[in-house]
Amino acid sequence: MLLIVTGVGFIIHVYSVGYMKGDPGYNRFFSYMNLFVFSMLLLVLADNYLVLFIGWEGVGLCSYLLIGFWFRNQAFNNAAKKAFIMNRIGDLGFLLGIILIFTTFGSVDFSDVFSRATCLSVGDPTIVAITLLLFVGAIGKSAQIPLYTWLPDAMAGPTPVSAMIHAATMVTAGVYMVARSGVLYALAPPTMAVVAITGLITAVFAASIAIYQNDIKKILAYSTISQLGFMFLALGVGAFTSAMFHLTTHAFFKALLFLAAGSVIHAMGGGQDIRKMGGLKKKLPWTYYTFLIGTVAIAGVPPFSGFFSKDEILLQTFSADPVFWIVGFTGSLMTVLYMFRLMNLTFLGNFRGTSDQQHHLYESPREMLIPLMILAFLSAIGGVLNVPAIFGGSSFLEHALHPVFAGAQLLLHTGGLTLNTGVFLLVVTLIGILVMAYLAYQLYVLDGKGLKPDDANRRFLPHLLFQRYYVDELYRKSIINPLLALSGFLNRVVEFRVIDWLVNGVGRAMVWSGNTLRYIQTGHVGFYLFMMIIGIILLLVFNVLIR
Amino acid sequence: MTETLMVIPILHYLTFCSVLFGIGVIGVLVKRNALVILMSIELMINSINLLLAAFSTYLNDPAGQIFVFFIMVVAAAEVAVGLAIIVLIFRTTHTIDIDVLNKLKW
Amino acid sequence: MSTIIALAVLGIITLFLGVMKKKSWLLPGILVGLAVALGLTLTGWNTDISFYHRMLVMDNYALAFNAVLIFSTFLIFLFAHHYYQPVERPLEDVYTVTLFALLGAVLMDSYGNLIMLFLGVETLSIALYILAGSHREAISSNEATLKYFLLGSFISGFLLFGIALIYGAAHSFDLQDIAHFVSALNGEWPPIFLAGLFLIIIGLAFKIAIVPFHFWAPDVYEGTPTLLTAFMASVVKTASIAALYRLFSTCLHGAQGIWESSLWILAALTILLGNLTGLYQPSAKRMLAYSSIAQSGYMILAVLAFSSRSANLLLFYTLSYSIATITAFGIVLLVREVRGNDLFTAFNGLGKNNPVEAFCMTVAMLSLTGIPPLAGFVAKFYLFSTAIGAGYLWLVLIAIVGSAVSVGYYFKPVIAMYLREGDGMKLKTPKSYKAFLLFATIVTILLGVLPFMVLKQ
Amino acid sequence: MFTTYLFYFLCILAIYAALMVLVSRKPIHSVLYLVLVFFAIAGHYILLNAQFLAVVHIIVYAGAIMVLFLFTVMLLNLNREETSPKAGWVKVSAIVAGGLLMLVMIGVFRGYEMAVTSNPALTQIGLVKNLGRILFDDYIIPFELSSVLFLTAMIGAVMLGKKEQIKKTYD
Repeated sequence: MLLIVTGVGFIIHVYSVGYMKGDPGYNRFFSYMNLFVFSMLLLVLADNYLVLFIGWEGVGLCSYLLIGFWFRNQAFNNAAKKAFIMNRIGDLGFLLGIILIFTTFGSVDFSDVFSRATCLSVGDPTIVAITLLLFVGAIGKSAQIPLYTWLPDAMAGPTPVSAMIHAATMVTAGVYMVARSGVLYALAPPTMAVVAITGLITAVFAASIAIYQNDIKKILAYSTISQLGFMFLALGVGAFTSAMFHLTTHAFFKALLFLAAGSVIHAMGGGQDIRKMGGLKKKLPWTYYTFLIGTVAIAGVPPFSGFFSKDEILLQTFSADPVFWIVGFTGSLMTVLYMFRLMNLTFLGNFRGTSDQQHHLYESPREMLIPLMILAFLSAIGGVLNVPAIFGGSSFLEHALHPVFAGAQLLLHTGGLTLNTGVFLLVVTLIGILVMAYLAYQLYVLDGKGLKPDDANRRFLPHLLFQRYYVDELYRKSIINPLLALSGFLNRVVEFRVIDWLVNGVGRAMVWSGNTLRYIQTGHVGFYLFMMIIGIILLLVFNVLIR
Repeated sequence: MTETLMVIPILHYLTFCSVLFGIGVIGVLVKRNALVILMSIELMINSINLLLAAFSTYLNDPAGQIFVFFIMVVAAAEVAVGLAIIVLIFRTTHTIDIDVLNKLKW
Repeated sequence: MSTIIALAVLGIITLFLGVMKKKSWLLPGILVGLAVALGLTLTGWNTDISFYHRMLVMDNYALAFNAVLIFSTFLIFLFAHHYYQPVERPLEDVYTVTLFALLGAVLMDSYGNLIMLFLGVETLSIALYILAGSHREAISSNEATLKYFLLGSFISGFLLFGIALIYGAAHSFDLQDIAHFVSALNGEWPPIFLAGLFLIIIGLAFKIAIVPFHFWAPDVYEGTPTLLTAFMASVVKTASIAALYRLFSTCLHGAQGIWESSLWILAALTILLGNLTGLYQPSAKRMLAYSSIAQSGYMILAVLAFSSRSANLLLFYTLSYSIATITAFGIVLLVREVRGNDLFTAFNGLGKNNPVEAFCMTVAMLSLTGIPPLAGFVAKFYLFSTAIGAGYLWLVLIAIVGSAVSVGYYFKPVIAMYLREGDGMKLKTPKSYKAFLLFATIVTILLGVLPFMVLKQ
Repeated sequence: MFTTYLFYFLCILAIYAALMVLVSRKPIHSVLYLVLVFFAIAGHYILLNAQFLAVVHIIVYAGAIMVLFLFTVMLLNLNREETSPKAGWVKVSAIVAGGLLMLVMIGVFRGYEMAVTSNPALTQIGLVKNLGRILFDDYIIPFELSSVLFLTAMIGAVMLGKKEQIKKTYD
């Protein structure tokens, strides 16, 4: 995890040197970025929940600062606020969880907590409560249902930030934390189920939304949510190593995709709508090839990294519950679909933008391309880290992480899959991938059917998907609007009449009492002596005589 | 003289010392002259000395009397410093009335 | 033991250096000597020796607190050079008395016998009476020393009475003997013992500045020369609370019911009164005095939440509190030097003109308030959660309310420094002084980020 | 019987003198009454078989401390009557508070009994030889450290008492 943060962080920094060149907030940007990396390292290196929490908060703060980096744009500020508030909701749960841990185990140190936790019985209500609270924190930070909507909006920040937040670091903090507390989760099967289902729903849900999005970064954002969903699915079925593995590979290819997208946006002069792109392959060859590698990696085409990690999750899921597998498989197929749609629309076919943009199309500078290539390389071979035994691999990562998860694995007894089942599932997956990839090509390049200039006459489902299931609207209608109405009411009646009076009253009472109490300090020694004697007499009477 | 302890119960010493201590406390509270307040504090300390000596004798344990020596040491030091402070105050304000010194307050 | 010898010898050497008019050797000598004393203290770790019939017990508890005391004094002496710049005299007397006060504080942490406690308290107090009046020309200093002296010697009469009564009940001054006596009681507390115990608590509560024995604190803090106020607020408080805790932890196992309710009320009163009264203070020095009163209320929480962890918590709390307080006083004295007063208006515009000092002050204030990731936050967090674990939910709620109120005055200098326009006057801070301030600030931050250097898990 | 009468006589004398310390208007009278209290207490020490303590008490208190007091009174010419004694209600409340404290203390002691370990009449602990041995054996550390206390007080008294003026000030 440390390597991911520093490694990917470094690459993104190099990239940002090119991307942010000429921005007035150049220095500010890098100080925020480094603060972010610092907090993230604090989070990762913590050996107790408290330090973890400090890092956690620091990350949240930096993400707020970075999303709202271009603070002159009100929409960006709103996005930043949204991210911060959603994170805070999660953090509240997390903090409650930590306090509960402390009161239950008398310590917040990982080793103490885990060793003491194993004394409790499986499914102990306290453990379930703790894990659920921690999971609430993870939901907020890792953008799972229902606290995910901040992430697509968070695309307002500079692209390196998106890469930083979505790929390497912040969003994976939740996954990391849950995996780190694996022992606790292993003791709480109900929470595990909640985690798995949340992850699964998020994975499919976000993937389906991604299919109909048009903003290049939003697609990637939803894809991230979906991939995080897969990770939680893995955590939920007890495959902690797989989750961490997917986290690693995801860090590689998602950082790659974001940075490549950044390169595209850079070339388009800020345009992010993929309907306006197309045929960029010729103009941006390096970007195209690296993006292609990222796409196939995320889609899970062997032998790229995503194949190993995602399939491992799916295999583990199958062994836990085939129904989960089917849903998860659907999600993974959608992944293929939207990724190829994105790539096809962007790079293949003909250019659909303005001619003005066409003239300005040129490849990005070297400091942007080299990070891309490094990441592409890593995305391509990242799978080697943990090639499962089925393919004759060494499962390096599994051994490396074994000490951390040993406690949890002992408690879980994950059943193994037979070789045949495994191979069967693999074949099914591969076929699915190929079909979907072809479908995407057919739809978006050859036919151009998927490309409708306006959003008017869509059928129900695509429309729903395009509008992201109206979740934002749902939140607006169901939570924000009533809240606004309520707050309007409160503002008019309660605020001015009651709260204002109360708050001011409390404040005034404080100041008044402070002002009054201060006159006790008369400056006369005689008075002080007198008060002390009274204190002494009272203490003696109440403690000695009346007992 | 040796039969003292046979006749007088320790309670009498305790009562006597409490009374003396109380008089000292009243003196501290009532007086405005810093010098007399210091004397009243000496009264308090003396009553404690007597109490300790009485305990020590009745218990046949020398520790109490040893402690009295230390208290005397401390009392002497305290008086030396206290009188120096009073002299200092007198030089700057020409009074040793404690109620006059109340610039520092609130 | 070696610590005590080293400090005594250091005091005498200082005196002689002063007599020989070696002004330039004084402070370096003292700093080296304190560093040596600190080293000697730490070499005794885990040896757990008691000296001469348990007069002094150098267990790890004592050593840890002694190290904190010596470190705080070291920090204060770092600031002494600049502070006493205008005085031509070598000032060896002030330094020696400060060192002897430290010696008294060390005795208070490591006593194994009530006689030693008394001697320690008196050495500390007498030295402090002198220090409070050490600025003889200022009438405020005179007033401070008289007030402190009268109130202090009055209360030490009660402390003595308490010790005498304990002796009468337990027939010994030795803490172990008293502990045996207590364990043989089976809950039948003789009133004379209880009275003695409470009088001792009162004697120490006066030194810690707990309501209603706090009255001396604001006035004396204000009148005392600022550098020595820092000494009072940090070293004296640490030593006294450590002495109180040692008394409880050694002698009164399982006797929590005795003092619990009273200390509960005293802590609540202290927190409320300290914080509320602090709100209305116009000057930084007096505000810090009330802050120190409020903080002693929180420290009582650690004594109340009596568990295997609380000694360690208390250590961490006093350390973080001491460093932040010393830093704050270090800046207050700079402001006083230039502006002649320490009203909050004197801090206006400091953030622009003196960014380093403003930063250090801000960190100190935030740490005292308890904002992450500074030392004060970690200290408060563990303190409060331990106290909740020990069943003091309501007291912790009061403490949290108190902390919330304390924001009102801790942020006053911060707001003045950054949001108010100043007249552009700069502080006369030498480079070395800045380095010392930054050093203390970094310690505060480090303790917040890596609390487990000091705090045991 | 004689000792009993002596005890009560000394008690009454001490209390009377102590009250007179407070009642006297002139500080010098207070000082002299205080000396009387000290002598009465010295008598108590002798009654308690603590002869050495009695001697030391006379030397230290009556000899040294009281002389210091007298010296200060004369040096500063302080022997004036209190110009404005405290208001009546302050006095009354102070006496009530002190009296309450006294009552509380007596209440605390009620029923207190001490198990006398050996025949106290024959106790030898108050002798110089005995005390000296214990002081320099068991209590050597406090004995040594009290020298630090003295040194502190000495430095302090000199520092606060000397007349040298310093022009420049600091705060």
